[in-house]
This record gives sequence, C-alpha cells and structure tokens, in this order.
Amino acid sequence: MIIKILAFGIAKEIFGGSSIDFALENEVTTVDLKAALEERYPSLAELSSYLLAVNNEYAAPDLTIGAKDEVAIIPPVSGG
Amino acid sequence: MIIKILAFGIAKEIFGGSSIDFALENEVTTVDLKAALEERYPSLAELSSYLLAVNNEYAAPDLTIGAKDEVAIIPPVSGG
Amino acid sequence: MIDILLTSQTLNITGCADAVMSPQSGGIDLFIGTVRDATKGKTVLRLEFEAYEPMAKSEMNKIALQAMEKWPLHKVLIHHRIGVLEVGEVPVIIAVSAAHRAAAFDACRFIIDTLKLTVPIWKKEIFEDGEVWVAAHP
Amino acid sequence: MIDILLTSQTLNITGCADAVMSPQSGGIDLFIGTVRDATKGKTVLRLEFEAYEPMAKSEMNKIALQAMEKWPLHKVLIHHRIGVLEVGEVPVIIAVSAAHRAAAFDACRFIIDTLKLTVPIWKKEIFEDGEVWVAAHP
Repeated sequence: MIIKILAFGIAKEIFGGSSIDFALENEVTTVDLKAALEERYPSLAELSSYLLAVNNEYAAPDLTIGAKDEVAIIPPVSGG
Repeated sequence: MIIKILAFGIAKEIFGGSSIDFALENEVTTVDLKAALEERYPSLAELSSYLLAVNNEYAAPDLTIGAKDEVAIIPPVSGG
Repeated sequence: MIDILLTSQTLNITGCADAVMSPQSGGIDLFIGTVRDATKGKTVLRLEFEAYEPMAKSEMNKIALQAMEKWPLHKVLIHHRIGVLEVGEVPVIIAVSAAHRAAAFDACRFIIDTLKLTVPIWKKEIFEDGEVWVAAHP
Repeated sequence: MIDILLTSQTLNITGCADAVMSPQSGGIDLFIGTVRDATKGKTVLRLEFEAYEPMAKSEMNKIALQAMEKWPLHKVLIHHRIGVLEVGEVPVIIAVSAAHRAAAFDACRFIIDTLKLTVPIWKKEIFEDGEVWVAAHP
C-alpha cells in the first residue's frame, strides 16, 4: 500500500519536497504511521511537536489510515 | 459676581441656551453652585446625574469657583 | 505617540490603522463604533453628537496617557465624530498598537469603556416620533 | 455571516470593517497583525507564509463557527495572507461585529488566539544570515 503524504513548512525540508509516497504493508493507525515516518525521517522526532491531518482534519491517535486518505504532516503552526 | 455657565446636551434645553450668566453674591463651592442652580432650574435635579467642570476639569465638591473660572454643566455623557 | 481628533468629518478606518502601525508592532486592535438602527426596540433615524470640545480633547488625552502607563503600547489613537450621523456611520475609532496583542486588546477595551464614562460628548437619538438625549434621565 | 479568505493579495483594512458592519451592530473589533522588524533581538528582513490551504480554510471556518456559538455576534471575518510579506505588512485581519462591544472584543481575541494554535499556516522568518521556520524546534 502506498500513502501519499503532504508536507508543509519544516516538514517539506525534512522530506526534501512537498510530498512523499510512503510504502506500508497494511492500513495503519495515526500513531503507527508517525512511528514509521520517524524511523525513515529521524528529523521529525526533533521537532517541537507535529500532528497528522487526514482528509483535512486533525487525526485522532487511533484513527485508521488507508491508501485513499489525504494525509499531511502538520508541524507546529505559526500563522497570524 | 456673575459666573458664565456653559451648557451641553440636555442642559442646553433646561437653560434654554448654550450658556447663562448666573448671579451670585460671593465665591461658591461646587456643591453650593449646584444647589443654587437647582433652585433656579429645578429640572436639573431630575437628571440621572450631572457634574460641574471648572476650567476643563471635573470639579471636586469643595472646589471654590470664582468669576474668572470657565464653568460648564456636564450632564450624563454618552459618547462612543 | 498619542493621536486625538474630534471632527465633523467622516472617520478614516485604514488611515487610523496606518497611523498606529510601526515596525516594532506585532498587533493592532481597532475598535469601531457604529450607529445602530434601533435602541430598546425603537427605530433610530439618526444621531446627533455634541461635545464640550476643549474638555473632551483633554479627557481623551488623559485616557490615552493612562493606557500608556498601564500597558506597554506603541501608539494610541482616539478619533471621535461630532454632528449628525446616519445609521451605519462611525462615531468613534480607537486604535492601539503594541509589540504583543494582549496589551493592545486590553488597552483598546479600557479606552472605549473609559471614554464612555468620562469624555464630555453627548448623543441625541432621533426617532420618527421624537428625540432623546441618551442617559440624561433615569 | 462568516467571511473566510486565504490570499496572496494585500489585505484591505477598510474593506474588512465594511464587510462586518450591519445596521444592527453597535461595535466592531478588528485585530490587525503586522510584521515586526525584529524577533528575539534579530533583524527580520521579511516573512514567508505557507498554508495547507483547504484545511486552513476549514479550520478558520470552524473557529468562526465556535465564536458565533459562544457569543451573540452578527458577522465574523478572518482574512489571512500567504506568500512573502515585508516588515509593516499585514498577515492577518480578524473582524467581528456585535450589538454590544464586550462580545466583539472577547470573540476577536478568542479567534486570533485559536487561529495561532490550530490553523495550518506556517511562517518562515528571513534574517540577514539565515532563515527559520517559527516554532518548529524546541
């Protein structure tokens, strides 16, 4: 299963681009996906914090994420 | 002694003009002047409240007012 | 910087914001009063504002100084209109700039609250069937 | 009425105030963010704002709805700029109208405070000797 993950701000620099195609064996929860991403991109764990958004909503830790979902890395926001 | 007293808002209607010349035998305090004015213009006592200003400052009750002072009736303000 | 104005001309919203902006400011709070079309259920046709001008300017200046003593502000502006205002027009603009927004919000609110208590300006509401000086009688 | 905008064009202060005015409103509170020339003592040359656009608009709309549930408001406007902004330019305008000013002040402050916590917009500060995504690292 390939999940496309959008990146913004500092995450774009960590990924080296505005999105990545991330390969997974099965559907995952938010928590599992964060762990898998941090293994591949250790710099994510150095951020103050970051969240995942799924289909334009902040994702609960136990949400199941599939290949059709729009996933985005949300590093600490700083608008306003 | 003649004191010129400026009037604004509802006080202008009570005085029938934007100022009056008010005759007094002696210098007076703010409290005394209010009492004398209310005797001559009983409608003043029907206002929610009113203050006197002397030389562009709200006047303390015991301030002495003389002929050279600029006195004004300040009915309840309602700016903004 | 304190900017006080009492005028019979239309107030300029962007002009007021621009006047308090500074490169050190991170936030501006602007309060804009507007003339409502009704009060206590009665239709208001227009308002008339009258001021004891020298004292009103002096009291507006005092409030601005008090705000600058209470909060770390960059600039404070208080513009008030006098004369006849139609529904939807703007009788007052308060603008406050500060490095941090909490001070701007607190100061702006303090200024409009205090202005309504102390500045010698009077408002007459004109209805279809009469007129009344606001707050004059109990 | 809720008015949400994410744009690379200059924000229009008077336009935002006009958009929330209504004949029923007695007061408008407007918060205007501005780009400061320095942060933690370092000179800022310019800022770059980036947004996750569909989600940012959705979160801005949620905040406006929350504010309208919490306070009796007439209209709520949230306009945010993206792209490159110079010192003194305006990244954000919040405008709130209500019959009574206390609700407008409280709601405006709630909206800017919440926007800074939840809306997916990111700010990069550009200095003479480098650049940094604000708040990214501890």
